[in-house]
Amino acid sequence: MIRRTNASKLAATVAASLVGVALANGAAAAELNFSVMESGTYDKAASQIAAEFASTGTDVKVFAFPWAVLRQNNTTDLISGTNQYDVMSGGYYLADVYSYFSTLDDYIARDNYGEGMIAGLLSPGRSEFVAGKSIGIPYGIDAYGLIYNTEMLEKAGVPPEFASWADLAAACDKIVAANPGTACFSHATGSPEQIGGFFFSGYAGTYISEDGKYALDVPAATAAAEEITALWKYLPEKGTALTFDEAHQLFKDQQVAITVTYPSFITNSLDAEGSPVAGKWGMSQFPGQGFPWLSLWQLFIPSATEDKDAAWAWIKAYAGPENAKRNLVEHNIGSVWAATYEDPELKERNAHFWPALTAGFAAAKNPPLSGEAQDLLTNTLQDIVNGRVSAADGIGSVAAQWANIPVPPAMLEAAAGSDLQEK
Amino acid sequence: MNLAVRLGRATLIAIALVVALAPFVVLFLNSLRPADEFLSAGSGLVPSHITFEHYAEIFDPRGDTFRYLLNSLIITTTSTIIAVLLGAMAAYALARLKLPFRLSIVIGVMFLVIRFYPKITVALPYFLLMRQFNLLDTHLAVIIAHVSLTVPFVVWMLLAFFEDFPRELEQAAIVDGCGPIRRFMLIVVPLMTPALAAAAVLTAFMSWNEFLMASTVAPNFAKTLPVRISGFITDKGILWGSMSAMSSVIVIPVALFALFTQRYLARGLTVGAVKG
Amino acid sequence: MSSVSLSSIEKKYGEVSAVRDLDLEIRDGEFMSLLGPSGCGKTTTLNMIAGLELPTSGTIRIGDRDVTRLTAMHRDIAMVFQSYALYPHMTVERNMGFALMVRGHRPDEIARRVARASEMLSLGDYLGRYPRQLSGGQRQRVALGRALVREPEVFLLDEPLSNLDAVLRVQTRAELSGLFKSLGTTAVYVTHDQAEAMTMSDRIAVFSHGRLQQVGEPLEIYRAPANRFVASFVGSPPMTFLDAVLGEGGEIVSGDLRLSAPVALAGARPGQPIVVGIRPEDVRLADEGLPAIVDVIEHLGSLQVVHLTAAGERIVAQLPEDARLRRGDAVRVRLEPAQLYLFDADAGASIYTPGRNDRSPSHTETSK
Amino acid sequence: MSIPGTIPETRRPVGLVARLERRLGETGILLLFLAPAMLVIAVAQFYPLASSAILSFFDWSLARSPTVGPFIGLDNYARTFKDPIFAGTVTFTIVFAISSTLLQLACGLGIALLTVGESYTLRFVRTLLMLPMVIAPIAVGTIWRMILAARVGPLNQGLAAIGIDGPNWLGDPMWAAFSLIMIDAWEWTPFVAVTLTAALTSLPGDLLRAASVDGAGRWKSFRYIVFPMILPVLVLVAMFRLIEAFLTLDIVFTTTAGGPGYATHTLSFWIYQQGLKYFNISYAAASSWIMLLACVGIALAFLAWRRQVGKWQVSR
Repeated sequence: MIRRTNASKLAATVAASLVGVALANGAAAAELNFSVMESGTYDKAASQIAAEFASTGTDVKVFAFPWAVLRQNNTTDLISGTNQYDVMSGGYYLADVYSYFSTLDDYIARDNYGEGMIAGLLSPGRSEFVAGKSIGIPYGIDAYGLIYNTEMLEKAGVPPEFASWADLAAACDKIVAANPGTACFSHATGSPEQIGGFFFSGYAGTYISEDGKYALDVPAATAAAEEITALWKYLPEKGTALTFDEAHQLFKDQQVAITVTYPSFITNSLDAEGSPVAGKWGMSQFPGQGFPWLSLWQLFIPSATEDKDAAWAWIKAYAGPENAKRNLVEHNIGSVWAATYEDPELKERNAHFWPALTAGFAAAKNPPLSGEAQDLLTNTLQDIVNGRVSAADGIGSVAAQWANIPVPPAMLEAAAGSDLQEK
Repeated sequence: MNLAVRLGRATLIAIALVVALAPFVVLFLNSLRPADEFLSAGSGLVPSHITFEHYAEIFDPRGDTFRYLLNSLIITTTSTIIAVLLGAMAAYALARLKLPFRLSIVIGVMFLVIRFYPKITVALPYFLLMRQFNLLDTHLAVIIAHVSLTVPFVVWMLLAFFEDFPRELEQAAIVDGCGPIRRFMLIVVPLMTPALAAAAVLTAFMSWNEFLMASTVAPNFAKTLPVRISGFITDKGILWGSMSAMSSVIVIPVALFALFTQRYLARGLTVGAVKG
Repeated sequence: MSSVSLSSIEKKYGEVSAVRDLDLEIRDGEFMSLLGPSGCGKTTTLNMIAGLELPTSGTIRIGDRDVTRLTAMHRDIAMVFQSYALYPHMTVERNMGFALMVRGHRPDEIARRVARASEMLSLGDYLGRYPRQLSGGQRQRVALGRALVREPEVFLLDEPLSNLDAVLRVQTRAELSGLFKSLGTTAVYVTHDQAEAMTMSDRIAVFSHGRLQQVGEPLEIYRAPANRFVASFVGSPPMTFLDAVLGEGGEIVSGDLRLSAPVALAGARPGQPIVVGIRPEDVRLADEGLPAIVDVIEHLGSLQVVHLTAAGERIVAQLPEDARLRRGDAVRVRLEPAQLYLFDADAGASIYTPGRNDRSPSHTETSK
Repeated sequence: MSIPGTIPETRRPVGLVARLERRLGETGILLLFLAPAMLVIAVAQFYPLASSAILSFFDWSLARSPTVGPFIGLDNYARTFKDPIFAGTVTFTIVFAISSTLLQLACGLGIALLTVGESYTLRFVRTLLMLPMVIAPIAVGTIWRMILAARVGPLNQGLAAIGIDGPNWLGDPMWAAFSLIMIDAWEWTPFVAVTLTAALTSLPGDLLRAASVDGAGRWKSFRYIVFPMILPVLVLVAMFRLIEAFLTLDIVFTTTAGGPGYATHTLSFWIYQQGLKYFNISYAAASSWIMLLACVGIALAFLAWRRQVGKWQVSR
């Protein structure tokens, strides 16, 4: 399951560790340390490209960690001043530490880098900015999607189009009735933060007040939370603590008609040889008045990185258009380059879900929330759907406590850019 | 005891054994289970067939497990040796020093208090301190933390031991011409071997198993095995197979070690409560 | 070999004085016993000589060196402990040679001295054994041997016989006595057993409550005790004490009992309260004398200890076994005035003792 | 027979060590012995502890600024007490710690009474029963997360085999809390058992024989003789377990991660999140000092109780 990166290359010796890794930076001229998620996709691609990149004279060491650990390590590395990683992978949840990254506007302008990228990706609210300057270079895009089993939906006579979560809940009744012994949908309910995907799409309001504080449109948010609570009834039995893998397995085993997930996590395996649902699935656009949760992996160069030119060169190799198709085909990394989606061969092969997928990319956003603010929201949503607190009380509590959490300046920019600040 | 009582007792013991040991069995069986059997219901307690793929995976020569294993070994051994040595010296000094104002007792209690506060309180400032010393992510940072956590145990245990240490034996050594250093090295330490062994066993377990401090100051290069485990819980799912295999690697040697060092372990654990 | 001299020694633990105002001269080559009940300061005194404890004030000299502030390791003394304090993890040989090793002696020198000492103590067969493989008596000899190999200026012995059984103790007492006589080294011997002190010592220092009561040769201590405490502590069975007053004309009156005073007590005024001490062996049966009733008889084999009531007072007598007595028998006893001990009733200081008044030692015959 | 009176020249201990010992003196050396341990503890425990106390009066989030912010007095503490999540966390922690401790004491005492004895079998059984305690708490969490997986875990499958529909162990807030209590009890009951076994073993055998001669039955001799005599140990064990349960962190990480929602946030876990995830250093410091003082309070209360029930030992 766990695909290790070409980790022998990290062969960080025990001695080096004893001496202190801070020293390692001194030799950065010919060496770059790259932190990336350990997923069997991003990290594998990184190792592959690093091997090719060695010909430029720069040895890229790939450090791969699971998401939570990666986030923690990156943050810790920056604020502790350890400065171990020269290029980091991450997303908007690093907002707390944006100030530790260097701006890349000069490089972007010099190489006219954004040309050919999916429209709007290099703008605030989608990729990361500090004081109007770009700091994050996108390399992998994904947006929450709704993947359905064609047969099971047809049996119930339900068209795969849902305007809202309430809509889906209504459809669920029919789906369950038509497919006895199954449940309506599965989701990674055990990952506490993933419930955010339902909220962000179900809630049409803003997240930051006019005066720059975290704020919610409480009635709208409460309604969204209630919709999610209602929907939770249609999870499989004992299905409130599933991992993505478990949720996907239920879909593949046709125990559920729908799975709510990040498409890149699952689409490859659904069409794989021997898949019981091959040819029997489709993807529909995400319900709700809000936005599908964007997952935009970006590369950052910490200010402390010494050889920024080499780091930029690595970014271009890893995130640039040259390897985009291969990354997509071999590792299912969502390409950020518009051209990839015009590839006739790929377009045809993926006709059953690409339209919904690319539509999702266009609509997807990140919520302008720091980790602390987002955790407060998603944990409370979990409490709401599990009946520990009512939707009104829970949302009220989030709104009250958000007032105490400072908004990182970058989040203000993002919120403005993605139209999520109150005007 | 009549038969009914004996049978009842045996039954209860059997139940206790099952409850205590079943999780180990589950862990070990899961580490041998094919990956595709983790996600579907009805795969049963015993794997359909046994595979070593998870062990092969975590011990992939290109992987880091060997490094983590080595880290754990280095940190545990070094911490244990240092903690036992420093602890024995400190306990000896506390037992023999005639300090004013019952200072010995105050210091002794100070050692004890370390057991009573949340380690999370010190984890963060300690992280900042190590950052200042440029020691983040080094073995040394973890070792210092582990020594500071275990030395109090050692001191406390050995203080109880020194209360029983025959005073005349040391007086004899003084008359024979030994100052404190030689008394300690030539008389006290050799006679304390069982107590030192108990302290060492306990310290080794604590260091090998410790998670919080290790994860705080050594996220990467100096990462230990327990810290690695938490990494198998990924955002996509739990890598059950690898996690079971890795947990087995952490747990099974310790369990075996515990079987052999049971006496010392029990002594080390109980000396505080039963004697104090 | 050296003399040991303690002058104006005071030892306090906090507010409590363990030893007060102690002046004691132990002569070169002398075997000196420190005798007293537990808690009297004798062991503290020994530890101060050893250097295991430092006096609060005063001076200690060994030979011509002032060692008051030296710790034990720098004094040239050897010590035998009550528990023997053998190192359990060392063989007999290493136990005996340890001090020499610490002091940097050459291995052949150590071997030679250990061999000699073990020969003297018949330990040759046990050199390879560990202490726990030895009997109590053997351990005691190893402890002694460990001191002997040191060839120190002074030997210090802290109740070395108290952990032996009764028979072995008497036997070892004699051996030890002989050994130290032949060594001729100064030895200080702490004991609470007056018989050990009496039989082994050149001189005895009697302690009570942290004070030195009397120093003297054994018989001197016995026959001329300096005060009531010494008289009571030395002698077995112990002396009988009667509260009395001096009557008119040199009489001693204790209840109904009237005894004639041994001599005209100069300066004594009639009516002065005193304490009369009677050694059990000084009480004899006689045809004439004080009428008494036998209360309890303890047979010791060759002797019997008889508890009598005479004129309302209880008196203990030590008599030969040939006096056939039974409980309740009426007898008559005689108390020689010259053998009485008289003490000041308040301070307990001796007013009269048979020994000090230069009586012939024939009185002690009955004590065998 | 006599040893010749040749006095060797060297009457003093020799060598480097001896010189050092003479130079520094007894007290000097002993202080030197004490110093390294004190130093390590001062650096790695007391300094961080003190600096945490100081930081708790400042406003500092490391995420926002690499340097300490302004002095804000007791604001962090005030904020803690107003924080509804903190309050919920405290409630859960108390319920968790007390339930888990009581469960451990009951099971541990039972096991100690069942397995006390010197036979080879009983000793081996005791060793086996000790195992849950010696393994890494973080691994305890992973093992139980596997066992408790609601849909595919062996426990629910086993229950299904005997016709019981097992609960949603980690997915339901109540069951998740119960699961954590159970896991903690599984892990630490051996500690209680080991300690109480030692206490039982150290009871004078004469006493129990005397009790049985006096005609006390099994229950009575336990109730009136054994229990009062092991009570002082039991109290100490309860204190250790209660405080350590209060500090539980590792198993939360790998089983519930505090969830679902905030259902199983222990205090330590919450402080960990505040401090090491959000880097709200000063806020986390204030919370952890509140927790520390609570622990000291618990310890003092237990020690006072221990003195009460241990009075018979004083006059021993």
